[in-house]
Amino acid sequence: MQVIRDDGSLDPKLDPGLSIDRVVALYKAMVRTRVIDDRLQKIQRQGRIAFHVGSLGEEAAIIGSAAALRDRDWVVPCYREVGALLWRGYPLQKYIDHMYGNAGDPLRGRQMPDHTFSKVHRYLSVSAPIGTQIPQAVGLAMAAKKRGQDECVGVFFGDGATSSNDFHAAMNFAGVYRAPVLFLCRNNGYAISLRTEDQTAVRTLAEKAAAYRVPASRIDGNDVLAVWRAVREGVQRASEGGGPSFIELMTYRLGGHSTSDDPRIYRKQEEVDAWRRADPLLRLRKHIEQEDVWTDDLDADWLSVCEAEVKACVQRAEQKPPSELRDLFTDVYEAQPWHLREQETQCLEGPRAKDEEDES
Amino acid sequence: MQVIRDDGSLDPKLDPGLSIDRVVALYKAMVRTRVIDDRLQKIQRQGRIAFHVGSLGEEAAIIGSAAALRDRDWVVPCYREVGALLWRGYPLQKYIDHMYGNAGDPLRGRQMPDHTFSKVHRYLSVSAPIGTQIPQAVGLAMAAKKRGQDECVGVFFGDGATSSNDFHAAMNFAGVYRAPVLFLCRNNGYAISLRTEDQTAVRTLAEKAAAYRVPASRIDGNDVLAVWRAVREGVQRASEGGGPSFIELMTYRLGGHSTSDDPRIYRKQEEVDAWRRADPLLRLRKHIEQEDVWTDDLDADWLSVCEAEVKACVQRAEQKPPSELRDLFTDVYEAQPWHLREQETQCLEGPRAKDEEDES
Amino acid sequence: MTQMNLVQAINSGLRDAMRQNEDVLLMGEDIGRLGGVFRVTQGLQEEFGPERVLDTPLSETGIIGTAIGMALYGLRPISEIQFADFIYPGFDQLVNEAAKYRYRTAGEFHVPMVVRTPYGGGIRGGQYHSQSPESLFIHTAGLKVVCPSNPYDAKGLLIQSILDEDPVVFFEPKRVYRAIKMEVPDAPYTVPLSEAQVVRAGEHVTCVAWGAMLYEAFAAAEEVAKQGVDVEVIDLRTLWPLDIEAIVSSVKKTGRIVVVHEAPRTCGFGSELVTLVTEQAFLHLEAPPARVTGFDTPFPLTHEREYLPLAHRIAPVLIGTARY
Amino acid sequence: MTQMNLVQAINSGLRDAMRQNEDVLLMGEDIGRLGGVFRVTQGLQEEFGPERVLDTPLSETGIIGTAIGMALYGLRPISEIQFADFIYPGFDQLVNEAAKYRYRTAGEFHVPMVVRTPYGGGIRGGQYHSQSPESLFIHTAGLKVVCPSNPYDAKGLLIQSILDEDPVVFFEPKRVYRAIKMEVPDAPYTVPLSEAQVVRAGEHVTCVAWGAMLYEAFAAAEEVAKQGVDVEVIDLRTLWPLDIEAIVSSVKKTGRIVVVHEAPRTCGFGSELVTLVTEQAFLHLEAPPARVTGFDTPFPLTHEREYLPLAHRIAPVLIGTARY
Ligand SMILES: Cc1ncc(C[n+]2csc(CCOP(=O)(O)OP(=O)(O)O)c2C)c(N)n1
Ligand SMILES: Cc1ncc(C[n+]2csc(CCOP(=O)(O)OP(=O)(O)O)c2C)c(N)n1
Ligand SMILES: [Mg+2]
Ligand SMILES: [Mg+2]
Repeated sequence: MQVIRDDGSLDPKLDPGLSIDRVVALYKAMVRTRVIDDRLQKIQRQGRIAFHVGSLGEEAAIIGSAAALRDRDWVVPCYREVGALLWRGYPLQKYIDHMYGNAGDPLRGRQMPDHTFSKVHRYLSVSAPIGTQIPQAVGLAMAAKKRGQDECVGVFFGDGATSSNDFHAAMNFAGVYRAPVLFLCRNNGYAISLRTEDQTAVRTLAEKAAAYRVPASRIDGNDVLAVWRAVREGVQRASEGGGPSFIELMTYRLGGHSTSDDPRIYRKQEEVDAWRRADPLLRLRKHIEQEDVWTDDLDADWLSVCEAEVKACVQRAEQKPPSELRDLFTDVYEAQPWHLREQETQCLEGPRAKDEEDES
Repeated sequence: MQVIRDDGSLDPKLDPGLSIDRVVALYKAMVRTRVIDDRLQKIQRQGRIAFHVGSLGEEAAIIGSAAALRDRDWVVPCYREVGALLWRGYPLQKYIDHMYGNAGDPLRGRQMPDHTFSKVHRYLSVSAPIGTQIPQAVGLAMAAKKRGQDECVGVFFGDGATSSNDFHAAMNFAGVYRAPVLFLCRNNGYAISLRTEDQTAVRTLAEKAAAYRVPASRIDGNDVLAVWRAVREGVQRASEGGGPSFIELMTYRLGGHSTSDDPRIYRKQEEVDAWRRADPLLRLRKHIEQEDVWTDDLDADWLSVCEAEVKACVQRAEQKPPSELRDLFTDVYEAQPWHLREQETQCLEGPRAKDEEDES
Repeated sequence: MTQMNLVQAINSGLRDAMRQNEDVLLMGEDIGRLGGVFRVTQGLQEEFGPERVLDTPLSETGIIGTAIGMALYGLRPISEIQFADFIYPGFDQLVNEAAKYRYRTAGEFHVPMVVRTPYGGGIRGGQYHSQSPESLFIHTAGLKVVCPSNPYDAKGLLIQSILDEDPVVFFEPKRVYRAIKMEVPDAPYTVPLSEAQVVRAGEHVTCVAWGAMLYEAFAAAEEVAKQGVDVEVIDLRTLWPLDIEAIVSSVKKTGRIVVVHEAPRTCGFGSELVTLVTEQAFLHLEAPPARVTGFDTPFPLTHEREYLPLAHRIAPVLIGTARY
Repeated sequence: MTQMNLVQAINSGLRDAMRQNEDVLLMGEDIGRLGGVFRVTQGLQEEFGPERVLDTPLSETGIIGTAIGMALYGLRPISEIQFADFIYPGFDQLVNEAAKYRYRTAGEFHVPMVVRTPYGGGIRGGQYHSQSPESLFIHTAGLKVVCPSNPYDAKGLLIQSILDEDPVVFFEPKRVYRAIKMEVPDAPYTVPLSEAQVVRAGEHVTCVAWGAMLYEAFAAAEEVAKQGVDVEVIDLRTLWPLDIEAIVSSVKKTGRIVVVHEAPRTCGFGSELVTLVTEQAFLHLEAPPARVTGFDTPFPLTHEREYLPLAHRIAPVLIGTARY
């Protein structure tokens, strides 16, 4: 399914009818996500943060989905979806503080960068083990249904995650209990180095949904309006009691798997170049330019607004002290038991480690 | 798919062309399995063995599959398939000794009854955790393929097992590596108390195979010739390099899940009665009677042969001493490490437990 | 008050919790129409309907994974794993997710759920219907581990576990399910977590046990009393976080400790208990701390009564430790 | 002989084993075209082809479950789990199946396989790229658990593990992967399992460690030597089955023991080691055995160098134990 045609016009039969302001807002969010990504990648290269996992090339799949979900719906992320969280209004400073694990980090330096969450934004926690969020999302949806709330859950995961235990359990439970959940499968062509065609013998991931009687669609994930339309349809179905939907968002990971990865080892530059031409930002920009609501000047302005914003956040983040040492010992349980109290005292009153440079 | 028609004749278009001797041999094996089952159930009720899990009503699915596999093919059982092992010539005495956990038990009293295996019969070990045998079977098939052997693997599991992690992993690996494996899914309507229609939202389990690009068929599992035909087709496909097949064998568990179960709690007698009329033994008997190779007298004779055989085995089993205490401490590793040597000595030289009747 | 066995007491605890709080729901294999393979949930689907007593597909990943989602939403799910031996397909969700959710979100989210599961030997269940994997969960920071030995505690600890804001693995000694009866209040009540109970006061040796082995420790204590050895028997009730006070103060009195558990010896909870006592009461120890445990083999069938640390194996160790 | 780091030594061991035996094959995520996320398998798919170096789908259940089938057939599969933190989806296959197959078939079948996995902290990996779950596998009868600390041992232990007829979980200290280099023979050789090594002889305290923490124990020993405390440092190399002799005889000499490990303290392998020593050398103990370990929290990020039992935390405990 494609809504934005190559010439930038919309297919009138498929146009979901978003106001042009809304479409521009989508574009701006996508650009902002990319600017943040670029910046984080750079500061990681400089050794200022430990790690970053980005969404280069997958912005339409992520922002389009986030926009099509309603405020009361839940987002359950994989790890590339910080764009969705920012779309929901999460403060950028908080995210950047988290990337530094500093005193402003809502995780208190307890997880690697890019492991965000926010209860007020109805956005569960990023977790590294692949697939684990998928049954959790189904449980969340079952809970909303039990409480009689008209809320649904959009859960993101990659092509690789379809091989996980959790995917299988989650899809089956969703089918059996008709949970109001949208399975948002970002098929970005790779699970680290493994191509989707080696991940499974089946030709499209959407076919997997039939094994659980979950209705499925497969759409151009670089076409933000196609994404919006498919996700909104899923929301509607769920909201009307029609249960789960599976949406395969065909996209491409333009960058490395993460800052730790070197994709040149396992894929050809030509392949990447071909996908660069299908960049979702270019696609959408063509459309809004054609609609006369966007210009080169506006674009340059917006870029510098975003860049300035990130830069300021980074500056502030770098001035904050690291998260506190005693944060190591809280939140294991609701109340701190004796053994953690003991360990906390030992640690706080004990000597401090030498600096890392003395090492490896 | 049905080969044996209701009137006992064969559908000429589907008749796999087995010699009538072979067909009679199938019937005799099915009867023998049932006689053994009946007997074990009785002696379990009398408290002489701890437990039994039978195949009442599923004999055609099991024996038909076993017969269609070639000698060099492997059988990977779930736990109801001892009929397949006996079909391969496993000594009945050994099986009955195992049921008693006595000194003749090849498992040395280490597992519950009905946990059989036999390397010479190319029959892996029964294991209680549901689904674990399925990826093992795929690995076995991958290994045979790697060695360039024309061997394939038939792996049994139930409808319930299709929800397991292991099923998902196994099907996916089989699809990706085109392993010569046959997934023999005994859909007997229940996973203990859960009906297949509550196990998954999909209408037929065969549909699940498409999610992995594994060719599937769904056949009448109470029609031994239909089973034979489908399984042999799968063997052929695997043997010719065509990879895995999934075969849904539609049958019904006429008895309880095991001797620990009381199925009256969760299903109606009428349902059971209806399936009794579809008993695979009756079906096949009608056919061989019609072919004039079987009579009431022959049937009665065979029954008493089987009964006498089981009875003799049971008698011998009950005379054997229990497995030896020091068997507790061997086979944990190839060689016994110090800590097990120590524990063995402690145990053997220590006091013995009181008899169970002093307890609970 | 009604005479109840362990099954009835747990059933009563579940029923009370479900009556008190709409958010409590049960999920597991065969727990609804069948009422559970041990009948622990009998009658609950009739009373609360299939929306609150879910007969799930055969997937421990699903049973635990979806329960986490429900708990995150604000419900109070109770998952049943049919046998502790079958908890491993759900292990990742339990140890990597439920256990760590509060920590990794700095308390913004948490997972108030209970995973109930029958554990242990003594019912002729062999390798896969007898395991006692408690130490795996005790090793996992973020989980609480509870194991009642009697009907009264079972109901009270269960209700308290359901009220608790952290994930609790609740081990039920299946060997005790129908073995003993006692007076249990019909109304809801709680027994606090992390409080051990001295079930027999004694001067010479401290013997720590839980679940089904409590009875064996007790029987052994009575037996060796005839020989003049006076054993203090402690029922842990909650395994983790531990009531360290109860143990250390007892050992300071007796100078000796014997720990009993069904799980294999190596890296079982016994080793932690021995180590804690050694660390915290070293100068009080008058004999080496001892363990009476399952052997380091898979759980057997025929000889399970020799494998288990029953009274006949405990008694000599109590005497040996007392007379060291 | 070539100067190799740990990654190169393991790579060399895999290569040698594969050259020697057609039946040896590797499977895991990203191990082929990419050569592994740590490059441990670099060049192996080129040399041995995709039939012997399998880039698998993302399923630890599949990676371990199919490997068991291959081992049952007679092959020698080596599974890589990308990080030990991700072993749990394959946990059931490992602890309920691989570990028990020999026992439950009375030796008729067995499972000669190796599961390689990088473990431990120190690379800024946070909760899910830093775990040390060894005690879970030590608790599981039927598994062997190996953990080399240096390139020479790594290659020799790996080749020995591949030759071993039992399932081996082979933990690789990822913090050491590229941190040190040493002379390693290019030709295949073995280092026997279950033999610990005294890496520093000493009279006052025995310090037991393995993997990455060995270096910390050693550094702490050198440090406290300046204060007159003479530490005997033992590198376990194989965690289970344990070289009990080496430890007990050292403790009989020193009368004191300190165990160091990265895993959380409670029910970590340290508690087993302390308990074994207490049981077997009680009368020789002149100080309470001590543990220096990770804390009982999920593995953190920012403060991982305070969480880990690095030299700064070990040294005071060595002194305290020596001067007790
Ligand atoms: C259970 C588990 N196994 C392995 C890993 C290591 N790993 C991290 S990301 C990844 C690939 C995920 O691919 P995909 O699901 O397609 O998501 P993408 O990164 O492409 O968005 C792997 C193997 C993991 N995190 N969890
Ligand atoms: C992992 C796991 N979970 C639960 C069980 C308990 N259990 C034993 S058999 C069974 C039902 C299996 O049903 P199915 O796969 O349909 O096989 P059938 O018994 O009908 O042949 C269950 C839930 C188990 N053995 N393993
Ligand atoms: Mg991907
Ligand atoms: Mg079934």
